[in-house]
Amino acid sequence: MFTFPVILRLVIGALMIGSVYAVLGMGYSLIYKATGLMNLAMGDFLMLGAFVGLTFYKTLGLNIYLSFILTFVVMFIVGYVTQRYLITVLLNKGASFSYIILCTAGLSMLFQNGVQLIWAPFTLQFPAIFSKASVPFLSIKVAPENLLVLAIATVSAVALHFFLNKTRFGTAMRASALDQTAASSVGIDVGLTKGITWGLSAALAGVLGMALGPVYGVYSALGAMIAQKAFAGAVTGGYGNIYGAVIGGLFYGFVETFTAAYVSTAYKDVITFVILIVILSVAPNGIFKEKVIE
Amino acid sequence: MLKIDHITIKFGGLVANNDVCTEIQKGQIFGLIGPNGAGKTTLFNIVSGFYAPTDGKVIFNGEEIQGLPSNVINGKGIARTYQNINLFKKMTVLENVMVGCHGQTKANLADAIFSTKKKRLEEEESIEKCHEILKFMEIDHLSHLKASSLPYGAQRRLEIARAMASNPQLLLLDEPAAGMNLSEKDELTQTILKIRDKGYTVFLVEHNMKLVMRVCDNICVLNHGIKIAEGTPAEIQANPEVIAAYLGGGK
Amino acid sequence: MKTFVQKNLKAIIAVAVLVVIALVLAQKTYYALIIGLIGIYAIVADSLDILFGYTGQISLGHAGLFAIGAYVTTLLRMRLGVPSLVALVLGAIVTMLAGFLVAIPASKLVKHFLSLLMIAFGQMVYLIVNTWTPVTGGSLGIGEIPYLNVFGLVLNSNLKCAIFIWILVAVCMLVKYRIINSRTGRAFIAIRENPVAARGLGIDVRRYKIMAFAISAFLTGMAGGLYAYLRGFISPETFNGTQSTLFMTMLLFGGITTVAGPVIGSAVLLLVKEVFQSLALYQGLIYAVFILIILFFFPNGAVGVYYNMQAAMKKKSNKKAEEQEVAKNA
Amino acid sequence: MKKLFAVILSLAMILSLAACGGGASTDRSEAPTEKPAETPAETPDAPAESSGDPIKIGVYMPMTGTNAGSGLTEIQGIEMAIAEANAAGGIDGRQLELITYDDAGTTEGATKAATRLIEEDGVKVILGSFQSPNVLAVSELTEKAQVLHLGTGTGATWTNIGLNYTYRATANGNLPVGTMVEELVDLGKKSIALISVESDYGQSGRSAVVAGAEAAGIEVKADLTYQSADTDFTGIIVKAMSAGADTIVLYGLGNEMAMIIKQLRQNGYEDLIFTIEGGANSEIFTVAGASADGLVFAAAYVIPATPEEAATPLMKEKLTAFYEQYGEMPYSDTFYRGYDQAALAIEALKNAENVDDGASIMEACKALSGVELLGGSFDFTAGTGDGLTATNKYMIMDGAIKAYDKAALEAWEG
Repeated sequence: MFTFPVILRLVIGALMIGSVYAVLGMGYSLIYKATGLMNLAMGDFLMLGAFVGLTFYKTLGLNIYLSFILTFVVMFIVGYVTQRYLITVLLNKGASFSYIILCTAGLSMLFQNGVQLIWAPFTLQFPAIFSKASVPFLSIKVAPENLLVLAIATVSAVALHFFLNKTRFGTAMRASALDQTAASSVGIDVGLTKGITWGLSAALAGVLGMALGPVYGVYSALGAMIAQKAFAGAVTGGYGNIYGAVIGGLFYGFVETFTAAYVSTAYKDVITFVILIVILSVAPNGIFKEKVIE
Repeated sequence: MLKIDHITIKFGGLVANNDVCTEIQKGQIFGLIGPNGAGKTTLFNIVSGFYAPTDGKVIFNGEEIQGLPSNVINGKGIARTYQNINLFKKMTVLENVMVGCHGQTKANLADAIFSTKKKRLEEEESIEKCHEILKFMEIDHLSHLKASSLPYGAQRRLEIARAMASNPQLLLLDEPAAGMNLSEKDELTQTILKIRDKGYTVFLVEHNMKLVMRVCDNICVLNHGIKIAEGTPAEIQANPEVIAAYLGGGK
Repeated sequence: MKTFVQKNLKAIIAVAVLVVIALVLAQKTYYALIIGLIGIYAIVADSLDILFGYTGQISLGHAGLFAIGAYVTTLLRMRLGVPSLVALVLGAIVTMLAGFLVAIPASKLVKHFLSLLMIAFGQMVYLIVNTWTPVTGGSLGIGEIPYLNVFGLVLNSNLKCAIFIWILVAVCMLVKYRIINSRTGRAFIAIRENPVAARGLGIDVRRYKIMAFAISAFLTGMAGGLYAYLRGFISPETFNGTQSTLFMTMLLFGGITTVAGPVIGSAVLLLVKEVFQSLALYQGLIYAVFILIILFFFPNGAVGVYYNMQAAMKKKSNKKAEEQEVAKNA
Repeated sequence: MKKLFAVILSLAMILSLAACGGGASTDRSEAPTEKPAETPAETPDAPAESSGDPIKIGVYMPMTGTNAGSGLTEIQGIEMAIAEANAAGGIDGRQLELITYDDAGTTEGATKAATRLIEEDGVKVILGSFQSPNVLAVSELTEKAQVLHLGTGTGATWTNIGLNYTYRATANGNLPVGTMVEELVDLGKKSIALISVESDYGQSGRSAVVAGAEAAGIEVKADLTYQSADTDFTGIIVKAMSAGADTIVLYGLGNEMAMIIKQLRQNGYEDLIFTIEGGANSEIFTVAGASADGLVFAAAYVIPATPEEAATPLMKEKLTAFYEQYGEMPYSDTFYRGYDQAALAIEALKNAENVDDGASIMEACKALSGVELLGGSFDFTAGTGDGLTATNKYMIMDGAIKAYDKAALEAWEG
């Protein structure tokens, strides 16, 4: 059980699922960074993206790149609308933090049940994006879709880094997160910035969902467990810190895979949650000691 | 009563208080003044337990209290008000002051659930005591209103009343006159004097010179975290360094 | 101070009316079952009100505590033959200890981190209950749970069990009222309103937060035990994540920091679940829309709406009084 | 304070007085340790049936949640059988009326639905869902209310336990296990690595496979379980593959099993995979696709690609009728189970002396034997609650379900 190829296969498996948690974790940290909020419907943005992508790619038969772009746009709009017309309305009514969380929990139920009615209550097949079923990667065979997810993870991490630090809009987003009143006094349209942040993270989750479609099939509960691990990763890495989310996501990918292989497959998730609770009690600001946004 | 002994505190590179020493006698009104950013509120927060100093001691009635959590320090007899008002908005005026009595009362959870005689007696006593304090602060007629619905001046007085409810020996007032109009300031001056006459020792941080000079027995002046002067109001007004600090914008 | 009854007379009448209607319907075991469940969920909502409504600590993992109460009580009763009432109390005490343990890290955390901790706790309990087959029967659950035997009276029907539950609901409401109107209660509210100021007045914030968790866990554990006795069958999927969201929604719909709020909230939400039973495919959707409507249009819950109406009426009557006065001395 | 306590306690007293007066019926059988005097179970207070009234048949099925797909398909099977019976004049001229409730896949939902069917609707027969814990929970109620209850779960937990009113309208989960073990022996497998899902279905199946394998002298080298919400199985796959067993046996349902098959192939596992009727589930194709080749399983019945490939003429006839009505093949084999359970209920109602008496309907069902339906020939006279004894062997080759063919499998393995 401890030979090199076995360990290698475990490492690659951990990388694959870890990068899924990392990408979704970035979405969590982005939303927290820009709006100080939390979104329990992140997993459902991912699932919705899978269904939307499936409609473009399979039902409408568009080519894969166009489907990806259209899914990105549609999910961006969904994220933007959720923030501008749902969350902001609640905030203006003076709703407290817990009401926002429950609103996103309600949204999550809305998406999961809505999807069952609009599309189907059972698993839909997402046709393979790539011709070959498996591709050699570091001497073992891996599904190309997993490599796609790995690519999406690295690309979006780098892109987000540049976007947040180098572009004008990115700085505006960080400013409005740090101090809303100061940012708006300097002329930043804070409402727009927040809407775009939600739009971006929803689009990111949607594209990720579309990439996972062929691997896991498209069904209403696709995003549920993934979202919890991604949220745990984002917080463990230092909530609000993009690199923290990537590190945290990979961390839980490895914890999960190696616990299953060497400790117990049945209690894999229990152990993962125990580790999360320990980390939350000992170092809530996470590895990167991210400042808690009050 | 309170001895501040070589208190220094650094936030990253910034030295907010640098080797500050001073002392407050019992029954005195002690003023702490200085330009903005002089480290007044930081020193205040160290005394009331919100910050632990990098080094130096705070000795209260002979006991070191620096670094203790603020609820323990309150237990020892130090209560404070806040620069921006920290009232319990959704509670009534009376309830706010009743929370102040928390340290002095003993009824625990079991007393509450079985509503024991001890609890009921204690409740009546504290209600009486709170009404007395509210009368003393002349806001007893508002006792059933929500704290948030009070006018600004009354909210300030409520905060002081709430602090007095935990019968402190030392009362820390953090810029009580901030945002008050002239008549409210005069009333405040009378109130502070009345408090001192009742036996409390007052430690006052304030920008309003008129109030400070009229009320304080002793004054300490901070600038850039360093104590530059100490003494009676008359001495301080004449002290060139103090004038320079205020007029010349510091060194 | 006005006693509990005068102050909340209207709330008590509302609850009493609810109970009388329940009695009329209760002849049928199906309705008795629903009434019993409403009582159980009301107790949980009440306990959540102490933790969230009054102390401001959100919990999205209360189904975990509910499960611990149900399973511990059942296992004590069936595996160790402990008398049913003792098993119920012990179950609640064990849940209180669990609540206490969770509270140690939880009381240090706020908002996001507290929510994540409680979500993780709820998931962990659910997975353990679902996987630890030798003890909890795993996903097969545990059936044939014997009836509750209260001092010799065997509650062998849904109706009798429902009555016992509603007596406990009344006791819980009284306990909550008494805790809130005491020194401890004021400490809870102070912590919710402004923890910094509360600590400055000598309140050990962490200790009281932990106490709030322990009280809430005790009552939720007791409700879990009652659930096991009422249903006679417990299995993991009744204690999953959506159940925790359901508890919070019941509290919010009923209206936090109110006497009758939790009872009304659990009654309405359960009835919505039953009424839309036939529209099966749309049930989940209706539920989700229902939550969103509550959040957007009834932010302070049904009881809040009642108070708003009351306030509006008072304003109108004051305006009328003023007009009369103006008219009189004009 | 005292006033409040008095008010609430008095309220509670009135309630309990009314309750004793009301003489509510006992709801659950009392555990042996505390046997109170058994109050006579009242027959449900449904209005007396006149000859012309429709005969009500109740159904509880998962219509929402992750199992909705199979639930809705089973209802299609039930509706087809009921429609045929009504077209043929119903029973002694009385039409059959279906009342369906969603149990959302939970035991709480199932017992609430069943109580409602018994109490409110006074149904004569209850057709249960394919989830065994729900059938087990409801069997307590139907036993008390003396209402015939036909379940379609395959978990072995609710037959052979002395129930009179609960019968199984499909194959007992342990049956295909025996047939699968025969396939293992037939293909010369000496040891297996077992992967099963942490659910009622998975665990009852797991114990049956372990028992069957040991009886046939096959060593169980690894015995691993996973959670049904998992999506990544790298850990469990690596553990199973390095257990050094001849082959891997999967015991699961739905798309997570298909995911395991796909990820096994991706991780380079080229040998055969054995499973039970999970292999007949269409999700194997939607998720696993081509990597499902080399899957060997045993099941009562299978949904073929087209009606023509059906195994028996009766299956062909029903699948064609389904295809004409819905324009596609059934989503899962629960379609057969739905048809069979409704057909068995109709047979029992036809043979019952008094259609309005639960006990006589039960006796009629107990006496049923040689009833040729989609699952095979049903015979309940043994009194165990199980009606089927035989199941068939299948395999997946070239992306389609085919009859078990040893030579083709050995060729594929070679």
